[in-house]
Amino acid sequence: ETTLTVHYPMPGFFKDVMDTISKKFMEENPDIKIQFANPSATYEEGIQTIMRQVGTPEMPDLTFIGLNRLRMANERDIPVDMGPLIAKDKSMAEQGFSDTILKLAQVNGKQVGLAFATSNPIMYYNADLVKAAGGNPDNPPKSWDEVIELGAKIKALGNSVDSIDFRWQGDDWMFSALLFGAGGKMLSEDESSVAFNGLEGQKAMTIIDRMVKEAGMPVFTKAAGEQAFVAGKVGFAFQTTGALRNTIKNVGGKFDLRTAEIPLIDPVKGKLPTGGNAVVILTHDAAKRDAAWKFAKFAAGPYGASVVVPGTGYVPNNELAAKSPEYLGDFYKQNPLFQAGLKQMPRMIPWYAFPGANGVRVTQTIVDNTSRVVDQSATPHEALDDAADEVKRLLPRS
Amino acid sequence: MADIAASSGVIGRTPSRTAERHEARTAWLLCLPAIVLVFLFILLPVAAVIALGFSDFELGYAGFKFVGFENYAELLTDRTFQRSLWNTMVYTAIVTPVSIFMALGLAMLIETEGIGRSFFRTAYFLPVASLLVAMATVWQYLFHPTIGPVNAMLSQIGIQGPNWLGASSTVLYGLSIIGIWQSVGFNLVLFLAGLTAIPRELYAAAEVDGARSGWDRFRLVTWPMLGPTTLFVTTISIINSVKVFETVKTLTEGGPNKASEVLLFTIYQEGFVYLRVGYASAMTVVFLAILVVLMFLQYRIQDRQVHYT
Amino acid sequence: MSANTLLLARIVRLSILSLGALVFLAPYIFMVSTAGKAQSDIFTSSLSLVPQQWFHVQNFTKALSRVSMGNLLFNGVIVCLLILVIQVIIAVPCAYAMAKLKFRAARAMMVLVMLGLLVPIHATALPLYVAFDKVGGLNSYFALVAPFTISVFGIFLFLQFFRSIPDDLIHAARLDGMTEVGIIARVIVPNAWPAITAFAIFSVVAHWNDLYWPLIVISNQAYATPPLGLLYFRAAEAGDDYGALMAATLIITFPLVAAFLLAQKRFVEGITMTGLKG
Amino acid sequence: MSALSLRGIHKSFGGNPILKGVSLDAEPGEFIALVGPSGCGKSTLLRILAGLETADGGEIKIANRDISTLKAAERNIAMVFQSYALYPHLTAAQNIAVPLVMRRLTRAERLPVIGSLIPGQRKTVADIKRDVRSMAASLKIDHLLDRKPGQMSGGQRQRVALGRAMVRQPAVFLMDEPLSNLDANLRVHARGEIVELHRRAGVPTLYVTHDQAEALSMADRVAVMIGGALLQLSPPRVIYDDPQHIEVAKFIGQPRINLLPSQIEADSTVAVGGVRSALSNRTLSTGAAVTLGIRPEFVRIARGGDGGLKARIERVEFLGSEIIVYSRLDAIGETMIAKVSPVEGTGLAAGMPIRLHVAGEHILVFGADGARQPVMPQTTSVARETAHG
Amino acid sequence: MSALSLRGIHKSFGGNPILKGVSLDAEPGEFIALVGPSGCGKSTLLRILAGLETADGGEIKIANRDISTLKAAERNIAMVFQSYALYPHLTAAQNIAVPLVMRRLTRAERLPVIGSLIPGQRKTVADIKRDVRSMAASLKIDHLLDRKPGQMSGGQRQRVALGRAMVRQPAVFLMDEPLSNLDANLRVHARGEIVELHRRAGVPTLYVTHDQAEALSMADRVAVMIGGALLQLSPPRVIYDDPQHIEVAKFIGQPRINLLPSQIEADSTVAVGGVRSALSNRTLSTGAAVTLGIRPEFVRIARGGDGGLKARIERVEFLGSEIIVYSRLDAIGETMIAKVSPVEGTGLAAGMPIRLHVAGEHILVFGADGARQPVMPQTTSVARETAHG
Ligand SMILES: Nc1ncnc2c1ncn2[C@@H]1O[C@H](COP(=O)(O)OP(=O)(O)OP(=O)(O)O)[C@@H](O)[C@H]1O
Ligand SMILES: Nc1ncnc2c1ncn2[C@@H]1O[C@H](COP(=O)(O)OP(=O)(O)OP(=O)(O)O)[C@@H](O)[C@H]1O
Ligand SMILES: O=P(O)(O)OC[C@H](O)CO
Ligand SMILES: [Mg+2]
Ligand SMILES: [Mg+2]
Repeated sequence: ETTLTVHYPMPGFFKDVMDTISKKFMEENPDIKIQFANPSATYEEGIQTIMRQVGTPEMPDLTFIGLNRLRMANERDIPVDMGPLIAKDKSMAEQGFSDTILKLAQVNGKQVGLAFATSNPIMYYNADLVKAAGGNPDNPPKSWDEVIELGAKIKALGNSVDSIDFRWQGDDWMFSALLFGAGGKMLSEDESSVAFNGLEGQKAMTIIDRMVKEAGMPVFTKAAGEQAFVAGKVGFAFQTTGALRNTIKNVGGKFDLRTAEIPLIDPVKGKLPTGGNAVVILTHDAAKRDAAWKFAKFAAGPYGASVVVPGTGYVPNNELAAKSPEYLGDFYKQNPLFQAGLKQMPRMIPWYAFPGANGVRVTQTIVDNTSRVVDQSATPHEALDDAADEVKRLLPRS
Repeated sequence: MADIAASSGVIGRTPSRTAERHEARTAWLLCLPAIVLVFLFILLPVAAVIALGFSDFELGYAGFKFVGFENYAELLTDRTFQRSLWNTMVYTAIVTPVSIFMALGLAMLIETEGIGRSFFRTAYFLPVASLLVAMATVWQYLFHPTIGPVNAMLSQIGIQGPNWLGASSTVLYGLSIIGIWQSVGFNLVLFLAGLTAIPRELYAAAEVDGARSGWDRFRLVTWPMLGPTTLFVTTISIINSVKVFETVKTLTEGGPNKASEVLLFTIYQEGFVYLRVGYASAMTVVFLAILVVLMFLQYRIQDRQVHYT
Repeated sequence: MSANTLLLARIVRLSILSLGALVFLAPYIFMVSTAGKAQSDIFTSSLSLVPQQWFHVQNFTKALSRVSMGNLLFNGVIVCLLILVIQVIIAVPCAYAMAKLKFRAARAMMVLVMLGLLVPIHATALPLYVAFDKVGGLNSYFALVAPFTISVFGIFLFLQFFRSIPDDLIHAARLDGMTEVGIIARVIVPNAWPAITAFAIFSVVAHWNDLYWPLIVISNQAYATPPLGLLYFRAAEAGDDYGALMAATLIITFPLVAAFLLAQKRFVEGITMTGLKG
Repeated sequence: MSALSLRGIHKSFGGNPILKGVSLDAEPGEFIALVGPSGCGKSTLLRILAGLETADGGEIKIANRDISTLKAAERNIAMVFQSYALYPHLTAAQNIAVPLVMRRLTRAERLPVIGSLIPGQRKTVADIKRDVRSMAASLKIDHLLDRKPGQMSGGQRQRVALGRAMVRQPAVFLMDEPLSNLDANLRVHARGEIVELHRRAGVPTLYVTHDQAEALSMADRVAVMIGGALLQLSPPRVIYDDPQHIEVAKFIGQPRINLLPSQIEADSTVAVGGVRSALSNRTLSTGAAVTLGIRPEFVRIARGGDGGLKARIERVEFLGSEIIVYSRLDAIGETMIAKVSPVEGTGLAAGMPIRLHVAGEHILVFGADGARQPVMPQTTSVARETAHG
Repeated sequence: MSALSLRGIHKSFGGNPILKGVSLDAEPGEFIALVGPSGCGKSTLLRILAGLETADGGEIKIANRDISTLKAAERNIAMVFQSYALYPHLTAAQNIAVPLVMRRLTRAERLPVIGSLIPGQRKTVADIKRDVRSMAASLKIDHLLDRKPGQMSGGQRQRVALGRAMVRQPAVFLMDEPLSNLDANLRVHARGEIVELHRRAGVPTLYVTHDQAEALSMADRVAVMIGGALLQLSPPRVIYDDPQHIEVAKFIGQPRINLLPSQIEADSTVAVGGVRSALSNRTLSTGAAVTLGIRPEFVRIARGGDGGLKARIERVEFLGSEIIVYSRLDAIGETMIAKVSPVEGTGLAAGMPIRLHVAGEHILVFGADGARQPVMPQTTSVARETAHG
């Protein structure tokens, strides 16, 4: 019998999910026992914990790492390469692991994990406010122009109602949603120069600037934005679909909550970043590794997805799960709010992670400069150029 | 009469030496466990931090190499670090005096007032016992620019409430208010305990001497007799304010645009988020050095004035 | 006339105190109210403290069932008690020696104490973690307790209080045949109760609520302390499960409040130094 | 009109009655010494008067004004505390200056820096300094003015406490054993200063002391308080010569009065050592038990001869200018104390048989209830008897 | 062999010399009273002896063993502190019991609960309780045993402090004004108890007091300390009758000795009020200034007649058993104090002209350096002179 220690972040989100999955897994694999290490509050703290524990007996056998941190983990040689395991496993595609999906958790072609919970950015809106402002809730805005125009009308309703909450804080994910949506890129193909201050980037940042200027978007902290939206005081919220379940709970019956696809600056070439996390194998012990691989596949597989999606709002990371009525087919019919994320799945590309030791700091630089646009202390142009200058410094010189 | 000698003294072996040695030895023995533990849990780790400050150690990598003063050189030009030094100073300059004087005032009010002492003590102490993880959420809500009770209250009296934690111009004040809220109870308990050490008889003397108002008695007896407590509270308050971290981490993450970057948060961010432990260690060393100098000045100046025996 | 001014002074005093108490308790009031609300009832545009539906049972049930609260509280009690007892045993004699005995190292000790006060655990956590790992001490009560057995804060606090204990009292004790340890146990400690109680309160509160260090050294849930339990109600996206989080927080905070209520009499019930003249 | 008047002051501590209805009137400028056994409530009475303790019942008036409801600071009373109660953080000079600073400077003038900018403040401060210095000089502590209490000897602290009270002009002076830690010379000196100050100030003074010489020599009247009640309040000579209660007689006089049990004989007379006195009122019946009090200075020692009481010396105590002889009466075994001059006392030693003669006109008679029974003057007759009382 | 021996004890506080080489030897079981003006260093000396303060120089031996290096707790000395130093958190009974508990119970037996399980512990504890109770009874504080110091009067606290010292059997007793806050009767009583205890214990005792009656009546020898030096250490009678230094003469005796300036006349004699004495050694030359000391009890008052010194009464002080008459000499304006019995004093009043007669054989002569000049016995002659000295 093998015992696997599993570590995961955000227990408020994932505890029930993990409990269900591991119970089912142990039923199917009586020779493997799953035990959980103390979870971490956030992805950030999760990866810190793992990095501290590398090489100590405390290190768990499996963990779940935010998709944008896979690159960093890999640079430190923390995850076990799944390539050979996949190679041995003939039926990956049958189990629902398409190439697109496998790619989400690859770093420079190396399979460092399996995407477990995946998300994309969607538009949440308060149908009541939209209606009050003269919009049609059944025909939500398709373009940013429409969003900003309607937002301005909502703002004009007064009564301390705000137009838009665009979740730019925390990391560069939502900025990349605009950037990728315009068909832009963070860095050049060879990762040697900065590309986000190009034309697409300018367009992206200008959208944020217009949200503030034209629609009066306030400077919200992340939590403040969430709270205002669920209180019914914000017209549009743009953020991850992963927050859907909680948002539904927080809104209750206070207003008519709707979701829709996020507008794209370039509706044709536009892509969207993938949020979420991947299950990563840490144990180098051969016997354990096989068990760990079994668990990883199980968790990231159709059963896992069928547990994760309804409980959270993440989109299925597994094509089988998405399509098969055995898993989620019916669920989407009954829960239209969840469809926005599902519809955007084809546009999902990996969440871009910057190379080198300063990868994380680069993200913070982008956030800091975005905040200058939001509080109007810099023009989009200045902000992007400053960010670009600084990021150039932070990238590895090759 | 023979046993009278107004002699100018047989100054032989000085007995005082031996006695002093005795006393010193006892003192050492009593301090020993503390010294050992300080060594183990404070000095050694600090030494390790100092050593790391000269290295390029990064979390997750096994090896590292020593880079001399490179980290320190980088610090000189690090704008974030400078910003966070300044912010920490502002925060400390607000939180320390306000929380000390508020606590002192409350302690005196509570002790003069007969009714509800336990209740008031507990009410003001509760913030100290709060779990910040949960309280952060609460403050977030209380300070919410649109649906928050604080601004709702302000608008009742016709004031347009600020965007407390969201705007870079107010975020430090918002955090300061929370900081004061957290530390008043702490200081209050210390002051309450300090008040008990004042002999009642001195108040009697003050009354008889014509100290009519509470203020006179305060100036004449309470304030000077609380000297040691005040010294202690000041020292601890400064240190605690400079070490502000949790509220920043949970409420603002240093934002917006570094408007609430404070030293410990910056160090944490460098060490654990950007994973540059070596650089963070150098920051820590500078942080400690500044504090050590500051505290010694403050302590030496105040200590002279508060001990009477 | 004086009866009237007295009454007026009293009213002013009580109003200030009550108003202040209200402000200081406001977060708790909100917390208690939230613990009784359904999730959708929490963030609304109205500022109602009274829940629309009474959700206490659900929230508290969740708080108690989602984590093994009993185990968490038990660990909390063990850890806090161990820390407190050892801290007092170590700090009191040291502070006594520094306050009342003449020895040349006293000044150096003062430097150590101040330094200790300044060093944040955040800074030394990493070396300490490595050391605990090296001795195989992670995931144990030992790891939770050991770094806090030395409280420089305690030494510093006691030092201030002991200094105000009259020397003659200690002299009398010496002549009565007490050893220095005897003096500490029989004269210093009983006369420093307010300080010791105050310290006990701070120590217990700090370690009961500490999240930082347990998070680092504890990965085995058997040793988890109360704040680690709160993690289970936190979700980074779209907010936490506020009702249950507040309910759990209340459950965890309650023992502290009870302890404070019991202890607060002690640190104000001063022992006036009336055994002396002059 | 009385300058200070206490009426029926009651006070208990935790159910124990300490003061049981104390009433006392002081004339303007009167100096009253309050004496009584340790723990009888003297300090408590002073503290109540000063407003530091509240009485359970009774009335306090100063210059006919009821001050019971006034706070201590408003009563304008100066007090020397038995425990000194010096401010440990202030120097001797500052300690003494406090009451002046509190009264002569306005609140604004007392402010640290700003105060000195107010016109006139400097002058007042200089005056205060001068007054403090002269007060200190008269108590011989002028060389200590810069020391803090922790650096002074017991007697020095006591003088600072005294100075702090004496430096100002109150409505009433209260002094609680203000000289107990001073040596005899200093005490005599300080006594003189206090009397002088009192004369100048002309305010009523209540002075607690254990030193009878102090009480008798300084006071206009002496109040004897025993067990929480004032037993007698009379001029010193009356208290000593004419105590109204056996407790007063026992308490006042050093060495203490000799007390001999006796009985009323026929014709309402009492006899001791061959001396017979007749009571002036006949309230006590023949055979009633009484106690006879004879002060030691009225006991004469004869080394032989007839008459008097036969006794044997137990102990001879040398007190410098006088000698105290303790002897045991052969007949009833009681101890008799005699006070004699060194000359008379020369050669007396323990074990010696002697005869004690009492001066009949100085015998005090107390009934069984302790009340004094007047004796008819000139009725004492000396009968030749064999030597037993 | 001396039971207690101090050699050349020196001590300064911040540069001020307080003790300037004090040496003193006590016999086993000797009771030495230490007297001196306030602030002269008495308490400091006791504290050094107890090991609470370290001397700057000098040697301390108990029973010929050098204890300078011993810690206070090891010296086995019992001390009554001038400031009482009672444990504020303990009741009177517990305060008194402390030294017994510390010495009679083992460390294990002292443990809170476990202690009482050790065989024999109960018995010892009961013994301690009994001893405490009987100690308290002898100091008349048995009704206060359950009170804490804060609930006691000054005198009661002082007795607890005394009880705590007296309850045990130390190598040396040190008492620093242990009776200063007690009333006269209690003081006499306590004095008796101390003397009794001292006799039983038989250990040397150093007793600081400001009460000369105490010093003279209790002590085997009296040590007079002035300005940090021991001026004289002699039996009470010698100290009083035969002071070796003018300071000693001035310090001892209440009311204080009369001092008259004078000069050596031819034949090495001095004269005052018609009385002439011859010095027994001729070290002082004719014309040298001397001071003559006459104790007040040796001054007799005549209301008229010839001889003696003409004077006018300034003040008459009533002290109960005696009367003190202050008068000013017509010739030189000095004040003379006379102590007379109440009988002799009747009718004397301020302003009255009188003549003062001194008993020639009791005149003390001091040289300009303060040292006593012996007078030849039986040489005093009374010459009829006009009334001036
Ligand atoms: N800590 C100190 N610092 C400076 N001077 C001191 C200190 N303690 C005592 N003195 C001085 O030393 C002298 C002797 O003090 P000590 O207490 O021995 O006097 P004492 O003879 O006991 O007087 P008293 O009869 O008034 O109690 C005094 O003049 C006092 O002011
Ligand atoms: N706080 C208190 N609680 C209980 N009893 C008290 C308290 N204060 C004083 N007493 C008692 O009241 C009585 C009177 O005390 P007080 O101090 O007035 O005596 P005193 O006459 O001044 O005695 P002394 O001459 O010894 O100073 C004493 O028996 C004392 O024990
Ligand atoms: O929470 P996720 O995994 O959907 O990731 C989305 C980003 O973190 C939003 O900033
Ligand atoms: Mg008293
Ligand atoms: Mg003294």
